[in-house]
Order: sequence, then C-alpha cells, then structure tokens
Amino acid sequence: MDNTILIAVVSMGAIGVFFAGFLAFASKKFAVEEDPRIGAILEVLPGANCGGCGYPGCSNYAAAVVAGEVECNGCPVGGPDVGSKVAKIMGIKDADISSEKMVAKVLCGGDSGKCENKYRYAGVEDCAAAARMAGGGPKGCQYGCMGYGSCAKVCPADAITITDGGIAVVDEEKCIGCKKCVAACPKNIIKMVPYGKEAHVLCSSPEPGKVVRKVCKAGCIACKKCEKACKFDAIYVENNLAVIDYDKCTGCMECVKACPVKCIKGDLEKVTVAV
Amino acid sequence: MGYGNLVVSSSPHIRSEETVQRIMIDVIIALLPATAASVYFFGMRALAITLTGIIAAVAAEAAIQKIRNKPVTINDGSAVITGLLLALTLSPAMPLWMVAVGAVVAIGIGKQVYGGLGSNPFNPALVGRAFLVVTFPVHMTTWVSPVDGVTSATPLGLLKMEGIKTGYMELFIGNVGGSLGETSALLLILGGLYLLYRGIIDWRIPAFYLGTVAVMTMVLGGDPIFHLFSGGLMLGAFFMATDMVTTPVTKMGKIIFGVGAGILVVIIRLYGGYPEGVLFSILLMNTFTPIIEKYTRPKIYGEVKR
Amino acid sequence: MMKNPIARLIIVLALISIGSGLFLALTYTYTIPHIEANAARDQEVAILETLPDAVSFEELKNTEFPIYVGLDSSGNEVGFAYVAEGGGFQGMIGLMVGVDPEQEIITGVKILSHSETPGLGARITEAVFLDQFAQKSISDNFIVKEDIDGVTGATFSSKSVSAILEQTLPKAVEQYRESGGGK
Amino acid sequence: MELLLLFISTVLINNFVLSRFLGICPFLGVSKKIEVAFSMGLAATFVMTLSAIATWLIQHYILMPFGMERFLQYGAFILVIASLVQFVEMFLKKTSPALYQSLGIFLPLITTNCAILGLALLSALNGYDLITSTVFGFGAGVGFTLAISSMAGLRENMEFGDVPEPFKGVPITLITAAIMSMAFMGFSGLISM
Amino acid sequence: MKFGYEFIKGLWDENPTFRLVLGMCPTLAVTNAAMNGLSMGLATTFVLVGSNIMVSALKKVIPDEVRIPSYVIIIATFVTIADLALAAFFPEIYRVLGLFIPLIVVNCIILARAEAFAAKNSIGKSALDGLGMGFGFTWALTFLGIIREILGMGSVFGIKLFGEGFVSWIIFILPPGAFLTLGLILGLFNAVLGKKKKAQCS
Amino acid sequence: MPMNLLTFKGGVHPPQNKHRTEGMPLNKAKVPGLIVIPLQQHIGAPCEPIVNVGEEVKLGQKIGEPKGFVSAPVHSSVSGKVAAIEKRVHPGGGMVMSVVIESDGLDTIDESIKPQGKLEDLTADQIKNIMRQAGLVGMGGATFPAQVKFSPPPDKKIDTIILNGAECEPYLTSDHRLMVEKSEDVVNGIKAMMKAVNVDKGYIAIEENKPDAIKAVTQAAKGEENIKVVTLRAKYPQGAEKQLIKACTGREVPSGGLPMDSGVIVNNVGTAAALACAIETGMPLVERIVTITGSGIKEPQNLLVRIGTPFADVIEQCGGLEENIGKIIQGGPMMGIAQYTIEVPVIKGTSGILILKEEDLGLTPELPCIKCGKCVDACPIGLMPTKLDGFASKGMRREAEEYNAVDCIECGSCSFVCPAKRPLVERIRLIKADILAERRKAKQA
Ligand SMILES: Cc1cc2nc3c(=O)[nH]c(=O)nc-3n(C[C@H](O)[C@H](O)[C@H](O)COP(=O)(O)O)c2cc1C
Ligand SMILES: Cc1cc2nc3c(=O)[nH]c(=O)nc-3n(C[C@H](O)[C@H](O)[C@H](O)COP(=O)(O)O)c2cc1C
Ligand SMILES: Cc1cc2nc3c(=O)[nH]c(=O)nc-3n(C[C@H](O)[C@H](O)[C@H](O)COP(=O)(O)O)c2cc1C
Ligand SMILES: Cc1cc2nc3c(=O)[nH]c(=O)nc-3n(C[C@H](O)[C@H](O)[C@H](O)CO)c2cc1C
Ligand code: SF4
Ligand code: SF4
Ligand code: SF4
Ligand code: SF4
Ligand code: FES
Repeated sequence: MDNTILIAVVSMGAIGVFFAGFLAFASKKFAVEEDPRIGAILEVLPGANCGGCGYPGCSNYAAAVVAGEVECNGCPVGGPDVGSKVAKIMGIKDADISSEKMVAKVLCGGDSGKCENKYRYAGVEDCAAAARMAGGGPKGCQYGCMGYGSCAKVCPADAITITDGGIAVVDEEKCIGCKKCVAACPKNIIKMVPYGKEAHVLCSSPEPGKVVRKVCKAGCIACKKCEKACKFDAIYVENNLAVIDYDKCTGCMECVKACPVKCIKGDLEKVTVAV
Repeated sequence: MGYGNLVVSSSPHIRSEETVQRIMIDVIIALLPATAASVYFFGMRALAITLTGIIAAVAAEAAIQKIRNKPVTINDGSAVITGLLLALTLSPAMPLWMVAVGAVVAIGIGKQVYGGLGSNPFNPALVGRAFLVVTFPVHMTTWVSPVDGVTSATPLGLLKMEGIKTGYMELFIGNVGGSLGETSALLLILGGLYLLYRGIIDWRIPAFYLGTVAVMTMVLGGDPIFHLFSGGLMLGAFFMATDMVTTPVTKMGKIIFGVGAGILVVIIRLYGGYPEGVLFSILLMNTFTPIIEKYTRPKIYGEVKR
Repeated sequence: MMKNPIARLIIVLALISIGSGLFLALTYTYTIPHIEANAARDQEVAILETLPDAVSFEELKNTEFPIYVGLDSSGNEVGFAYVAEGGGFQGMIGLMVGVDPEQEIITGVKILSHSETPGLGARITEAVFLDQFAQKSISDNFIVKEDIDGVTGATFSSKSVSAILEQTLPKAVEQYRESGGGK
Repeated sequence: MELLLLFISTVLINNFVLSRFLGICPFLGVSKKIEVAFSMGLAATFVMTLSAIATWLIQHYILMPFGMERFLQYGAFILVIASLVQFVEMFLKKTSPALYQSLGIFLPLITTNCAILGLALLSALNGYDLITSTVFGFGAGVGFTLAISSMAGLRENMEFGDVPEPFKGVPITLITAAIMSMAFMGFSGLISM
Repeated sequence: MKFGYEFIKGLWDENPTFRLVLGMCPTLAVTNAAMNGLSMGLATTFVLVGSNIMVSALKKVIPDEVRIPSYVIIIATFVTIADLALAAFFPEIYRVLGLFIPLIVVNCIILARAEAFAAKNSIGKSALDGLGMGFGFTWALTFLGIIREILGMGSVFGIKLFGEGFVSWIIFILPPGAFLTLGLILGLFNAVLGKKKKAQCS
Repeated sequence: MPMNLLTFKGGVHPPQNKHRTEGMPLNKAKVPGLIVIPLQQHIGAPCEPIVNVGEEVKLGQKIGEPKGFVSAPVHSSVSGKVAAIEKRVHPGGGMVMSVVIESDGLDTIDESIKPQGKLEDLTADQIKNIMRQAGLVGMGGATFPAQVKFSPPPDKKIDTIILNGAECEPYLTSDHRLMVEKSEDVVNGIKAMMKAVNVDKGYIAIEENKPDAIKAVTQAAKGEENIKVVTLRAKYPQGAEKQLIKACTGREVPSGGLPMDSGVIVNNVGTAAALACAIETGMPLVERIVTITGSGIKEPQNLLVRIGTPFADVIEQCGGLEENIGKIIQGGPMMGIAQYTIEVPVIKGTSGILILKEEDLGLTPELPCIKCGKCVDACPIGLMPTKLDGFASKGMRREAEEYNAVDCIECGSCSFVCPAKRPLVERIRLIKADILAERRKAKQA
C-alpha cells in the first residue's frame, strides 16, 4: 500500500512538471498578437470555455465583443459583474466625447386629424415599402411621418411609439441616442436634438406655405412670425421651414406662442427663461 | 374624380385563387375515404377516437393562441388535419384520454411552441404520436383485429415477432389489424391521387419514398409488395411526408427527403427493434430538412461560377 | 528574469500534483477494501442465486468467458454459473446463468446489467419473467409466447434474453467440460 | 463487422448528445449556424478520435501497470486531453492557419466538454482494445456532428418563426432536442438483430 | 449581509441550472429520479466547496500560466475522492450515477466558480459561494428529479404516490423526457418570472 | 398545342383576361385640350426644358433636351402654347418637372419633321442618331433609351436581335394589336435594328396565344431569311428579357450581367415599330398604343394615344369608370404601378391602363409561410423567394445577398402563386434596394 502512495506521488509530480514545462515552453513559443482589448476582456471572462455565450470559447467571444458583433453581457457564467467589466473595457475606447445627451425627435406633427391620406395603402407595414409607392406613400404630405413604425422596429430601447393619430413619437427618457431610427426613417425626418430642450418645429416640409396648407393643417407655412417673436435669434426660416438653433434656444417659448399653425411644440408650463 | 379612396400597393396586383385554407380543406377531403373506412372496419370506437383527436387539437390550438394573445386561426384547418392524422395513426383500442393528450402535445409542443402554422420543424401529428409511443408504449402497441375485435398484432408486428406474413389482398383492402388509418392502402392511394391531381402535393416525395422502400426491400431480400402495403407507409407517404411545412421546398430536396425516409423505413423495419418505421423515418428526415434545403438550392439563372 | 518564473511555474504545479497524488493515494488505500468487498459481494450474490444448491464457488481458469463452479457445503460440485452477454432493445444485456450440467437444466438466470427501458424492457429483471427459465432443459429453444411468456410490451427484450441463452448455453457447457469441470 | 456495428451504434442508437447526454453545453451553445456547428463537430470528431487513442495508451501503459487506474484516472485523462488539445491547437496555428481558423478556434471549448472525458472513461470502462476505442471515439464524434449540425439547421429556421418570447433560446432548443431524441429512438434495437 | 449573499445568490439569482444554464449534461442525465438528482447535487456541492476552498487558499501561490491546469488537478482530486467514497459506502447510488460522477471534473460550474470567484475572494467567501452554488444546483436537480419521477413512475424518492390505476408516462424517465421537462420548465420560469434583461454596452 | 414551343423554367399561369380587347382594332384617341409631358419618361437623367411658358410649340417639336448619355429627348405631341412648366404627378411615382401644353387642336407639324430616307441608304450611325433624335425608348415598360442599348462597348459582340412580342402580362393587348395591324413596321424596325449593330440574326418572338399576330408577322417577314418568327409557350414572365433570351437562343445572361453580355439585344415590338416610323416619316415618339381595360372600365379599348394625355381623358373616351373602383394601374397586373390619381399622363412606357373594381383586388391578409415551395417552383430565376422573404423581414441583408436577392427580376410570380398571400416581391425589392445601397456605399468608400 505504501508503494501505491509512492507511485502516485512520483507520477503525479512528473505529470505536473511535464505539463508546466510544456505550457511554459508553449506560451513562449506560440505567442500571438491581437487587439489588446481582446486580451483585456479575456482577462475578466471566467475562462470556462463552456460555449454558453454561443461562441466556441471565451477568446472567440472576446473577439466578437471587440468586433462589435455581440453585447458585453453575453457570458452566462460571468453574469452581470463580468458584463459590466467588459462594458467598461469597451466603453473606455468608445465613449462619446460630447457630454451633452442627444435624443431623437420625429419632426412631424401632422397626425391623421391634420393631414389626410391620399389613398389606401395595402402593402407591407413598413415605411420604406410605403415610401416607394406613388406619391411617396399614402400620407397627404410627402414629407410627413407615415406611422408604419420602421423606426420603432429598430429602436433597441423601445423608445418609439406610434400614436393613435399614426405618427411616431420618441420618449426622451427612454432614448439612448443610438441613432438607429434616424437611419431607418425613409423620410429622413428624425433628427437628433439635445435632451431637455423644450421647443421643436414639428414639420419637415420644404414646400411653400401655399402647398403645405393644402395638405396639412399643422405644417410650417414659413410665415416667419416665430423668427420675429424670438429674442435670441434662435429660430429662423430657411427653405420654407422654421429651424431652431438649439445652441441659442433658451426655452422661452415665445415662438411656440407666436406660431399660427401651432407647428412649434413645447410645453408652455416649462418655460425655462422668463422674457 | 374617383380617387381619394383608391388602393395603392406594390405589384403584382392579382393573386392566384389558391389559399392556405383551400389546401387544408383538400387534404381533409382526401382523408375522408380512409377515415370512413376506419369507421366501417372498427365501428364507433374509431369515430370516437377521430373526433377526440380533432376536437382536442383544435381546442388546444385555440387555447394557446388565446393565452398568447394572438389571433385564433383554427379555421385555417391545419389543426383539424393534425388531429385527424394523429387519430388515424392510433390503435382503435386507445383510451380516449390518451388520444387527447397526444393531440394536445402535437399542437402544443409540435406546433405552437414554434410559433404556429408554418414554423414547426417537425410534423406535429407525428410529434404527438411519437410522444404517445414513448409515453404509453404498451397501449400504443396493442392492436385489435377488425374482423373479430380481439387483440391481434399488425401485419408488420406479426412478421417481425412471429414471422407470419399476411396476404396481399387483405392488406390492400384493409382487413387487418393496425391503426385506424393504416388499414386500407386502397383508399389512401385514392386520397393521395386526389391531392396530386389538385396540385397540392408534389409527386416527388411519395414517388421516391415508396420507390426506395420497394427497391431497398427487394435488394435486401424482403417482399416489396408486402412492405409497400403494410403499416402506415401509404398514409405516411401521401399525407405526412408531404406536409409542406416540414419538408424541403426544393425539388431536389424533396427527392432526397423521399429517398432518405425510404431507406430509414426499411432499415428500421428489417433490422430495428420496432416493427414499423414510418413515424421515425419522417421525424428523422424532418430533422435534416433545413440542411437538405440549404444544400439543394435550385440552380440560378445565369449563375456565375466563382 | 525568464528563468525564475518558469522554475516557479514548474515547482508549483509539481507540488500541487504531488499533493493531489498523495491525497488520492491515501483515500484510495482507505476506500479500496470497501469497494472490493462490495464488488465481491455482488458477484457472490449473483452466482449463488443462480445456483440454489451452492454455498461457495470457484472460478474456472482459461475460459473464454467467466465460469464459476458452484460448491455445496461439503465441497462437491453442484453446477456452474457463467456470464453471458448479448444485444437487447437499447443496449447490451449481461446475464448470470446457472446450469446443472448433470441434469442438463438451467438452475437460475439473473440480469447483471442492461439498459432496457425502465418500466418496460427493464421488467426482464423481475422474478416473474426470469423464474420461467429455471428447470428448463439447456437444449430448449425458449421460444417467447410458446415456451416463455414475454414481458407485456417488451417482446423484443424478452426475446433477446431467450436468444442469448440459446446461443451461449451449448458453448458454456462445452467450455465447462473442456476446462475440467464435472469430474 | 463488430466495429461497424459499434460505429453505427455510437452514431445513431447511443448518440452521445441525444441519448447519453454528453456534450450538451456546446450542443446548446454552438448550434446557431450550420457552418459553425459543423466545424465544431469536425473539430470535436478530430479531438475525440485522438484522445480516444491517447487515453487508451495512458490507461494501458501507465495507469494499469502501476495499478493506478482507479484513482489517478480522472486527473490523468483530463490533463492528457488538455495538453493534447493545446498541442493540436498550437500545431494547427503554426502549420495551417486556414485550418486553424475553421477548426482550431473550437478546440479550447472542446477541452472542457464532458463528451471527451466521457468518451475516454466509457472506453476504459468497457475495456475496449485500441482499435475499438478509436472507432468508438470517431463514432462518438460523428454522432455529435450529426446532432449539432441538424440542430443548427433547425435553429436557423426557427429564427423566422414566432417562438413565444419565454421559450426563445435554450428552452426551445431543449424541446427540439427532445423531439430529435424521440426520433433517434427509432434506431433502438438495430444492433442486436 | 454581503457574506450571506454569497450563499443566497446561488439559490436563485445566479442559479446554475435555471439562470446560468450550465452543467446541463448531469442535469439532464441523472434527474430521472429525485434521489439521483439529490445525490448528484450533493456530490457536486462537495467538489465545489472543496475546490473553491483549495483554489482560494492557493490563489497567491499559483502563477497565472498554470492556473487552469492547477485548478483542474485540484478539481479532479476532489472528484476522485467523491467517486471513491460513493463507491465504497453508497454502492447503490454509485451504480446509478455511474459515469456522471467523474464528469463533474468537466462540469463548467466548478471551473467557472474557481476562476471567477474563488481565485479572487477569501477562503470563507469562497466556501460560502461554493456551498450556495452547490445547493442551488442540488435543489434544481432534485426539483427536476421529483417532477420526472412523479410523472414517469408515479413516485417520489421511490415512494409510490398513486394507486394501481396509475399509468406512468414513461417518456419522462427517458432521454427525450429529460430535454422536454427542462425545456418546458425553463420556458415556464421565463414566462412567469420574466426573462433576464440584457443590459446594453454603453 | 405544338410540342416544341420555346420556353423557360418556372413561371406561372395567371388568368389571361385578354379576350375583351384582343380582337379590337386600334382606334385613335381624341387629342385632349391640355397635355402634360413629363421631362423624364425614361431611365436615366431627366431632360432640361428648352421652351418657356407662353411659347408656341408644334407637333413633334423637341421641348426637352437630354442631359447626359443615358437620356432621351421629349417632344411635343400637339401644337399649341406652353401653359406651365412645373412639377406634376408622374405615373412612375413621384413628382416630375413637366411641360403643360394647351393644344390648339391644329396639330401643326414642326418643320424639322421629314422622312429620313430609305433604310438601305442609312449607315449604322445614322440609324442610331435617328433613335436618339426621335426620343426612342424601350416601349416594353422599362423605357431604357434605345440608342444607348444599341451602342454597346466595343468588347461586347452582339450577334442577335430579339423582338419581344410575348406580351405575357394578363389583360394587355397593345403589342398584340400592333403586331396584327402594323406588322410591316415591326419587320422594318427589326431590319433597321439589325443594321444598326450589323447583325444577321433576328428573332421575333410571340406567345402561342396570339395566332393572328404570328400569322401577320410571319407574312410580313416572308423573304427575310435572317428574321425568324418564333412561337413561345404562353407563360408568365415569358416576356422578361432573360427568359426570352433563354427561350430563343438557349443562352443565359450571366448573373449580374446585361443581355449584351450574351450577345443579344432585346427590344419590344413597339420600339421596333416606332423606329420604322421615325425613319419613314421623321416623326419622333409622340404617340403609342395603350390598352385600357379591366373590370372597372365601361368600354375597354386599344387606343393610339398622344403622349401626355392625362389618364382621365383616355378613361372618358372608354365610357368612363364603373362604380366602386378599387385600383388604377399603369401597365399590367403583374408588373404595373398603382396610381392614386387619374391626373397622371400617358407616357412613352404606358402600355396599358388597368382599372380594377374593389372586389377584384383580393386584399387578403398575409399568413405565415407554409413552405409549400410554390414560389420556389415559380421563380423563373431559380431563387428561393420564401427564404428571401424571411431574410428581408428580419433585415438580414447578408443572407439575402448570399441567396442572390439582387438577381430577382421582380416579376411577381412568387407573390402571385403564394397561397399564404405573402408580399414576397415587395419584401425582396426592399432588401434588394438595401443591398444595392450598401454596395454603392462600399464602392464609394
Ligand atoms: C406520380 C407521378 C409521378 C411522376 N413521375 C415523373 C417522373 O418520374 N419524371 C418526370 O419528369 N415527371 C414525372 N411526373 C410528371 C409531373 O407531374 C410533372 O410533369 C413534372 O413534375 C413537372 O415538372 P416541374 O415541376 O419542373 O414543372 C410524375 C407525375 C406523377 C403524378
Ligand atoms: C419508449 C419505448 C421503450 C421501449 N422499450 C422496450 C424495451 O425495453 N424492450 C422491448 O422489448 N420493447 C420495447 N419497446 C418496444 C415496443 O413496445 C415494441 O412494440 C414491442 O417490443 C413489441 O410489442 P409486444 O411486446 O406487445 O409484442 C419500447 C418502445 C418504446 C416506445
Ligand atoms: C417580369 C417581366 C415581364 C416582362 N414582360 C414583357 C413583355 O411581355 N413584353 C415586353 O415587350 N417586355 C416585357 N418585359 C420587358 C423586357 O424584359 C425587356 O425590358 C423589353 O422587352 C426590352 O424591350 P424595350 O427596351 O424595347 O422595352 C418584361 C420584363 C419583366 C421583368
Ligand atoms: C399535404 C399536407 C400534408 C399535411 N400533413 C400533415 C401531417 O402529417 N401532420 C400534421 O400535423 N399536419 C399536416 N398538415 C397540416 C399542416 O401543414 C401542419 O399542421 C403544419 O405542419 C402546421 O404548421 C398537412 C398539410 C398538407 C397540406
Ligand atoms: S418617423 Fe419615419 S420611420 Fe418612423 S414611422 Fe414615421 S415615417 Fe416611419
Ligand atoms: S432608435 Fe436609438 S436614437 Fe432612435 S429613439 Fe430609439 S434609442 Fe433613441
Ligand atoms: S423572386 Fe423575383 S424573380 Fe423570382 S419569382 Fe419572385 S419576383 Fe420573380
Ligand atoms: S409560396 Fe408562399 S407559402 Fe409557399 S413557400 Fe412560398 S412564401 Fe411560403
Ligand atoms: S456539462 Fe457542459 S458539456 Fe456536458
């Protein structure tokens, strides 16, 4: 029986020495360079190589994170802890430099009560599909939001809803500023605006007032009343459309009060600067 | 004039008359003769099983769709087919509650959990049957004879376990022990021909399935005619292996599916532990359907070789 | 710089391995008697159950498969038991078969291992099924449904047991006789 | 013939994944795309065959002669497998980067896969000889490849169905595995007749 | 408080089976009866606690390059001990669990806890973590075992629950039933408790 | 049915519905008081107007000058005064700059219009110039400028001209009537085309369901050894050029390529007739044949309509609309474009105006795909529409590209046959546009 112990100790020791030597040799011999972030992520991953993340092994997952293919918290073993660490590694590199939070805003206020449809659209519920139809989609105004929700479909934060009146609105609080909706809208009417700004021109039609008035009760008619009302030079009419310079806008809401068609929206309760 | 209310949509502006519902109704029509025959052979018991299967399947479909807050689509007829086909694969001696369990499993696990009509990878009726076979093996292998109503083995069971071969004519007419729907090859072929005529099923799967079974049994020294007409082969070949949802969409894929299923049936029947292999052959081929489909894409017009 | 870490690496791993080996060897030496006793008891139970008249046994040397000669309290041979194996429904079925070579009958059959379906094929382990084989002649065909009642719903497994017996019995007897049994 | 039967039995009847429950983690994790799953399967087959051989040698030339198979087996096997895999990985990386890209990346995952250790232990338990062990390892790999590839095919298609939210991911994969497992039961009894 | 959490978290928040979906092989293979699930769970817990303690104790000594092999050796040691002990003193259980005891070596949970937790925390915390994870695994396996045993054999821990008329649903003690039960239970848990929310990379 | 009809793989058999107009002789449409001539009636760059508001214009006078190589001039189809130059609704979809002309009812012909001489005396370049000057574009619907098609790069050897008289779209009979009534023009047109690119193989391909057209054209082509009139199986989309080339020559246009890559130029029979007319009289493309048909029109007809005539005027001449109109389509039911107003004018590519009643629209909700494979069998290109549909609805661009989405000719056969009524082409178009946009972006980068 003593023999057993002896053999066991010796052979295990030998295996250990062999294995350690092998590893030391190998790690020197076959070093590979890669994105340092991969190594950094690999460092915080558990290293179980279990495949639970859907990738064949931790290093592949790490590479996928760095390549932006997968989210940071995809490792089921590590759980949220590891997820946030990975996110930090990724975040340091990618952090947005601008400090101001930008959110998306749909610049159209012509819901079904204000802008009637030209025809009945019978096709795929998708804005890009509808926009290919005659007249750029069923909407009376060819620049307006059609409300088929292509933006809502791509929003990862569930921040966009389609109102009963059939236009899209972004929830400022939920929006994380990823700009996916901006790219998705075939009408190009979603713009990024600074979070917390109250006054917005909800119209995107560059047509002259006469044309706009024919199709939409809530469209900007380029009457320039807002321009005159604004004490800060923060709003001006360009291409038949009022535009707000958010750097200058103080939230006094004078333009909102002045607009005859009420296409400038803002909560009058929230006037931030007294005039 | 005349506009403001016009419909605008993308071309094409006309659609064929064929609808999903119409297809399903045709399948039900095609199954009616065989169903009627089962009632003739096995009496009211068969009718009760059939109705239980259908009602349980339809109810399960409706209930699950209700729970999921989805539109209830039981009138497309696919759940009826599932329930009916499941019933046709069962023994007339089956307790009714087991039939209902099978139907609920068929719809719940075989179909709805994958998202309902069109999304299920496996043939729902066969999932139901497989579940029953694995859950209640004794009940699933107790058969009664249509002649005297006493327990008797199926022709395939007789051949496998006791080495007794049943006569061709009895097989063809359906005067043998077995499940409700597998008894009369004649009426099943009739139904199958109706579906072929209506353009609902593609000839490739049944033709290659049956053809492979015939050739393989011949080569391996079996009796091809006996094997073609016994067991659930006809039912499987015309109504189950042809379920479009769970079989390849490509022509070449259908051929491979048929040949593969044929080989599997023969292997299981001749060498396996089970007397009958139709169920497993189709489920197994269902498993491979996506792969088959992926690698049998049709040749593209003007394909440029890379 | 380079040398030190590698040395440390090797030493640590070696130490851990040695510790592990030590620990394991100790556990092993402590548990092995129990484990061996368990195995021996299992074997003994199986052999003696299939040879009702035996109280002890001896293993025959140089046989193709294990054959044990059963001895009664006075050391006389009362038959032999052998281990047989064959395919079942799901996997291999292992049997211990007791034989009385004098009368050419089976004295008992026991299932050593199998992977048949629980509640179905697995019921071949039950006495109701196995006891049917006792006292049957070794030249019997054991046809299920004629000579033997199969387990309901598991004809296949039942037939497998019969088939294993039918195929191995003559060989076992032959080996037993060749290796000097039955003197 | 014996070997052929063993092969068929390990691929179809006692499929490692579907009836022995070995290698479930990669089966669930790496079965989203056919190509990836198939490569994983190939890599696993390769490693399984090799480690069947390697562990057999260890078992018969190191452990058994010293009577250590009962208590050093697990540690020895896993270390051998680990170093073998690591060696193959590095070898591939060095000699054939293309092959490494398609197969090598799966190797680390395979190390901690119970299918491989299970294979080694089963083969030792059944007392297979070297050739039989090799065939067993190869068959297990092929069976694994078959299961994981067809699962990947099914899952690719499931993307398009409206699987209920709570069942997406692992649950539906398990349910699918259940049905596959039922289908594979059709092969029961094949070997013995 | 924090100390307690190390134990509690394994029971639900980070339950290895239901939340992390790890170590699926033994989970599926040995849960055909409640007793088997329980025994497997306890054996795993033993290995988890043991290896966590060892790893934590040796964390300063073990160089990075050989940490995985070291852990593997440590784990294999404890597994072998469990294996031998079961074989010696609980032969019945040993026969049923068979192959899956040695496979604890490759159970992802163990290596994962060693790496992710024990290598960074104190011995006490590591032990608690191992115990929590182990009990989480144990109750999950036992739970599955109970369900499958009731449906498949009409009994719990071998005690018959129903009368003669009960028709057992054999599928639940067969391989397909393992997949099916776990799939359905995971799905139902998700449905009732809500799916784990995936946070975003910011 | 003759055995050796030429055809292709796949395709569908939609109900023909041609009986109402196929036997109807051509009528000249009334010239309306106000004509709207869009400055873009072709694929390519739009024209610049070269007249001013208030200016007098004559019939056949050029009023829009093409900008760029791929473009075609537009001409006034009446004599009268320019009333406005403004954006107007275009049957192709958006708003397009258009010249609105008040007709004086005199049809005074512009002095530049004069016969161009005999075909035998013209050189290839002269023929191409006539094409350009006449504003000739493909009249089969694609409206590709004709002379551009006839100026292939020197490395592409053209050896065959095919005239497309398939008219496989249901309902439409304009090409059919043209071939019956102006078969001489068709044959002269193809001769001119063959001369323009110096080839000696010409096919005029007609579907079997137009026996009178086959007869008339065969008659007209008698003695022309190089011109073969071939009969095609009646199957949609037999008239799609790739399918036609396959049927006539057995060649396949390589994926991503153009007909000229397989040595063929395909033209509509109307294009050929217009060319013949331009050579003979010098009159540019100012009118075309339009089939006005469908369940929603009182008196279906084939009319010879001046380009720029609003749909409203044409419809009025056909007895007006029935009650309960659901859809107004420019072109046929398989490929045509739905309109929302009948203010839109007839343009060079308007082969038909199809008006359907509400009850004929078949607006059924889309159901899940049942994988019946009918779309796969129907696709003339050999695509898998059901897969592409899935990829498109999940926005899986890479997979769609891998499954050759860009090869789709948008024939609509798949949507037509689908029993689940899925909008297959519609989604394929979307993903295709997406892929092409991505490729453009990649090219720029
Ligand atoms: C039972 C049956 C068997 C058939 N067998 C063949 C066959 O072996 N070869 C064949 O080309 N057509 C066969 N056909 C003809 C087909 O119905 C049909 O003509 C052909 O599949 C059409 O090809 P497509 O789908 O490519 O248009 C068969 C038809 C039936 C009903
Ligand atoms: C899940 C399942 C397990 C089975 N297990 C066995 C088995 O262990 N042994 C067996 O002989 N047959 C088994 N069978 C096979 C069937 O019961 C088979 O039909 C039977 O062998 C023949 O029926 P009989 O015994 O009533 O003649 C099983 C079937 C199923 C579905
Ligand atoms: C699906 C499809 C169907 C078509 N059908 C016809 C047709 O019936 N007749 C026709 O002249 N052109 C048809 N075309 C257009 C032809 O492909 C081709 O563009 C035309 O014949 C070229 O002649 P053109 O330039 O003179 O118009 C079709 C195109 C497609 C994509
Ligand atoms: C030709 C044909 C065969 C069918 N066969 C089956 C079948 O075998 N089992 C079944 O459950 N449903 C069958 N169905 C109905 C339906 O397709 C099936 O329930 C779908 O798989 C559900 O998604 C069939 C339908 C058709 C048109
Ligand atoms: S904002 Fe744009 S994308 Fe969103 S619903 Fe309106 S039109 Fe569609
Ligand atoms: S898609 Fe992105 S930017 Fe747009 S609303 Fe959603 S979160 Fe905001
Ligand atoms: S995929 Fe494209 S080419 Fe094929 S049938 Fe559909 S529309 Fe026609
Ligand atoms: S025709 Fe429609 S239902 Fe059939 S496979 Fe194609 S998309 Fe699916
Ligand atoms: S436990 Fe992970 S592969 Fe088996």
